[in-house]
Amino acid sequence: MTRKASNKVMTAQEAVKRFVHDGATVGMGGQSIGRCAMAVTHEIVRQGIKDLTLVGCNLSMSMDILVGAGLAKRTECGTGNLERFGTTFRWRKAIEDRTLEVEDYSHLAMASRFLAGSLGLPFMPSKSMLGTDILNKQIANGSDAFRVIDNPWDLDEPVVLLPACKPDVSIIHAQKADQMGNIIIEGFTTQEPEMVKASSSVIVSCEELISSDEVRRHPDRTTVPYIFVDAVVVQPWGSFPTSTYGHYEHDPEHLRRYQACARPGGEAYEEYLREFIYECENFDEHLDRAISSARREELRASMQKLL
Amino acid sequence: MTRKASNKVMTAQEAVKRFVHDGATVGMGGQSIGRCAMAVTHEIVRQGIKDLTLVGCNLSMSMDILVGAGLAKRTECGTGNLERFGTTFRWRKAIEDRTLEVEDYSHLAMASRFLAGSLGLPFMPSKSMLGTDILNKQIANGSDAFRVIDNPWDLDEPVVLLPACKPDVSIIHAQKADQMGNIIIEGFTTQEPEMVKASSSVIVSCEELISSDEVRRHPDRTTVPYIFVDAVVVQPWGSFPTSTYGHYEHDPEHLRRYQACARPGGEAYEEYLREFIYECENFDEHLDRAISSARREELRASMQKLL
Amino acid sequence: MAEAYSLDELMVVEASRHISDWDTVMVGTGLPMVASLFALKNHAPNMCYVVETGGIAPEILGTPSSVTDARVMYRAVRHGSLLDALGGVLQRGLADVAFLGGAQIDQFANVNSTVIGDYNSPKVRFPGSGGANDLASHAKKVLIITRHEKRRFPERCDFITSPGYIDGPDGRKRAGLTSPYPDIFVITDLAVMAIDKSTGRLRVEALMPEVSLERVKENTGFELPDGDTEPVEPPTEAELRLLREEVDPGGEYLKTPE
Amino acid sequence: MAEAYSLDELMVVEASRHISDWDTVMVGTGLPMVASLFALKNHAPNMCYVVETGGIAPEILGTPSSVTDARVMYRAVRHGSLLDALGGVLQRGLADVAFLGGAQIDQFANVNSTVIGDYNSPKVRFPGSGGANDLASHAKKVLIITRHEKRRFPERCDFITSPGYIDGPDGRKRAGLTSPYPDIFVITDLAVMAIDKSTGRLRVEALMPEVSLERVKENTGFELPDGDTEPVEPPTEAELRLLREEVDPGGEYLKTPE
Repeated sequence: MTRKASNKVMTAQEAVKRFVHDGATVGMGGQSIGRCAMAVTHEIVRQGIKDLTLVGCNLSMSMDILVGAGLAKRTECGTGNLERFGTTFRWRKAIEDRTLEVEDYSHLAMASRFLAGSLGLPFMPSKSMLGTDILNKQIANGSDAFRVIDNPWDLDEPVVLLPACKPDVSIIHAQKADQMGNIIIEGFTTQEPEMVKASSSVIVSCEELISSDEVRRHPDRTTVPYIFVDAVVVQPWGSFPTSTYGHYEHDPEHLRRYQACARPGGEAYEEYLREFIYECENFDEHLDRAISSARREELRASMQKLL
Repeated sequence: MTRKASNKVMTAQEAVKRFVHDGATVGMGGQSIGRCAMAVTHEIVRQGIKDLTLVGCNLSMSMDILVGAGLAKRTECGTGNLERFGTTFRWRKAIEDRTLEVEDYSHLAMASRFLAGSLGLPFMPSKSMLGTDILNKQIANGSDAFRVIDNPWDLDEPVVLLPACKPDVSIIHAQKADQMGNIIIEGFTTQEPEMVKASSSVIVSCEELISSDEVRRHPDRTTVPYIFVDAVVVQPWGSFPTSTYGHYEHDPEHLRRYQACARPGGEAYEEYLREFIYECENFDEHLDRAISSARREELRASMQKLL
Repeated sequence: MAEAYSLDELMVVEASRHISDWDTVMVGTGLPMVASLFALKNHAPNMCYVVETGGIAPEILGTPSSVTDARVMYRAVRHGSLLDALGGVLQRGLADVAFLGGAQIDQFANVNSTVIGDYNSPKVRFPGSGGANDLASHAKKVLIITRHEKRRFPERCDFITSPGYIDGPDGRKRAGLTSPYPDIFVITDLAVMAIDKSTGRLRVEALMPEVSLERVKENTGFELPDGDTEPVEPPTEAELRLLREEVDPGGEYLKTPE
Repeated sequence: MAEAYSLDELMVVEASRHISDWDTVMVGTGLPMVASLFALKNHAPNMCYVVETGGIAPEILGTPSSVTDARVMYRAVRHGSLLDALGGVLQRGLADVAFLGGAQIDQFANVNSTVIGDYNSPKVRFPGSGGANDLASHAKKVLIITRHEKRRFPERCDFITSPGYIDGPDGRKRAGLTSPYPDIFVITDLAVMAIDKSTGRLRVEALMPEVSLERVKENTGFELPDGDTEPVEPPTEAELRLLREEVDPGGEYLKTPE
């Protein structure tokens, strides 16, 4: 489907209702403690959209929440963790309990799968994962996702083929977008350029809505043009408690608070979901509960010092 | 080989002497009447470096000169022409006379081959060229460059595999570079980002040398970082008579003058090479012969109106 | 009384009518550039014009002479690379329309832009595919614009550079093309031809004013079936003014009537 | 008299010594980030630090807590994507050194960061490869940094996430890896181990001050051959000051001695 130059600004509620469906494969933006699409994730949780397959390179807090809320049936990714803030505990528990299907890749392998999808190709070659159990044990398990062929130009050289990954919908948080859906990501871009272009639908939340005139004045700075984008959600602090480069740092306090609930799970975790997601009408209400304006100023000031 | 953060500024003469050798596969920057690496091309002609294989998507005036000067043995590309200014006549003649080997591709196919090279992959899949003589006649000719396999995930779907293209050296002209070799290309980028990254050596000429400090202030704007670049040649008007976006328009007068000599070939063409290349010590001398300062101002002003 | 116009002018106007507002259109160089620019300025202000050099949705200034011309990059929402445009938009399946030219077009709408004569000992060598093969391979609808001369319409192309229906109704499907049954229109200064999907062959759909089917047949090297045809609407005065004053003001591409 | 230092601190300093000035180094998260930052500030000012998130040659500010931290992007010459860094630099063959951590490391220097127990019914699930598999697969030299505990050094990893020499001297070559015979060093708080290319197995090359080969063997789950070892140079006062004041001023990664 071709996406048009129409006005795509809408609420997270409307965007999720229109573009995220039960059973969808969801491309997850951000990485670790940076630029995760938290606002859109919360809305998926509130709407209880289920049986999701979550895909990405490093899946982090947004993935852990969807798993913890019981909405994910499968992940395909390179890692689940928050680096210094620990692993993704609900994900780990679900794998150990065997209630979640997983397919493991290296980060480059997942990025390569998105690249194939973004170019309309059925698969992408890779030289990663050779000789390892990522390849061998998953093939032995009957996974259909890995083929090893001989390089036709050098029959002594094995090459891995990986099937394209084409999410039904991707959710990402960016610094800037215009109402048509042109996206500007600043700083690191993770796998998002390829993942977004490989997706059937794309929801972008942004810190700042800019004019299309401004986009057209600097076409070299557009990360993804509007023809790949379906919904623009204007949501400052939309990646909180993870950072948005140029805007605010990650919030160690809230990250630790989440981890303190996610690690034990059970009641503590239910309480977190209730207080910070289910009882909030929208993400602004979450922010009001989760972070004071003084603290917001600190995180903004702290980021400014790093630029 | 890994390229370092050393000072890489040198003359075209030195750059060509160090990085372009007889028999080399040369990646050609620019397209049609835009941003061809004319200064470096002239230097290759002056140094008489021969038996070159010229590769790119659209090969244009710079390729035609190397063919016309008898320095090319082969081209691998998608097109040879200057659009409204006609075809590449020396190239056409050499093919008709069967004095030049050619391998034909679509533009996407060549870009895909460079992509493979830039990612360290032995080949890249493609869905172009299926059912056509680009594929069938070249396979029938015994070309080793095309394989058609079944998509392992859908045995009814043929997929073309194309071998990586990894030039020995690429020559491109950019708007900006710093002395380390960080490159900023503005406007269209052709196949250059992938081609440059796939190359063993890279010579970039630029309109403007900027400070590395300026590069580090806007890391989102760098097209290719220094680890892919070997030589930086500071040469304003280095793509003349083709355009450099943001700086000057193409010069129809000189393009027509070249074409008027290239079309008949013979003495007229030899005279062009003598007057505009062999007798010039460097590209500045060529510019002095080929374009007045008044005319330069016009082409600059004309570009400014289009921004 | 309508102003006089040339068939070249009407060819461009008629070709532009095959572009709808909001279409994403991948545009080749030459006349396709002119006709697409006309569509953008005339009836398709929301079309997404995509240039193979990577520009997405530029607003375009009059008479670009190349796909690298700053005029086709004017106020784009993104500048990019060949790979972005031909891979990331076109091969990715996002082009509603692709618009190209060609030296030879055969009965299956295959296009030759490579060679006249044998590939291995050419009589005349042409520039080659460029992006044309990619455009014809991947778009949902393909427009081809060319002047109507018998030598341009042989039964079989000397060399198939860009696929039409290859050799029959399922030719593309068999070859493995991702877009197996696209609409294909060939717009000339005499007629509009379209692929009949039941045969995979071109037939005449519409005729330029005062042009007969007989005349089209005489100027075509392959057989054209009889059948109903429609007349092509002449251009309006406003269309002619737009074409002459904004799209090709220097007459670089199109001659006006003498 | 040199200042007191912890073996953790020396481990990081020693690891950094395996990075030379002008090296292009692909750096994972955690201790590799700290040791590479130390190298950059201490003896390798011209190294090209590459982060998997795409930053090329950043100048780096003290104690980043993640590869997405703005501190690892500070004054980079380019920001980019995972594909740029892991595909365009690493798989492309441009990384002189790759620097990673790991939960289990076996005698062939294979690394497990996926699972303890059976893959299909895990005892403990770890985060998974991330970029580690890519780093270990493609670099010319691989550095692994980890604390020396017996459970971290089993004979065979429960799961090979990132390839060392796999199962012997030609294991990587047989598997088809592009970098078939890299140097691999494992730097711990007790010793420096390196791959013996004739066996494809780790052996002890150097010992931390006051650590005996016996003690290393006791803390290693696989057999280590006897042989000559060198002592690891203690850190200088200037090195310790740099480490404590600029690289990890908050002591987020490293404990100083009590």
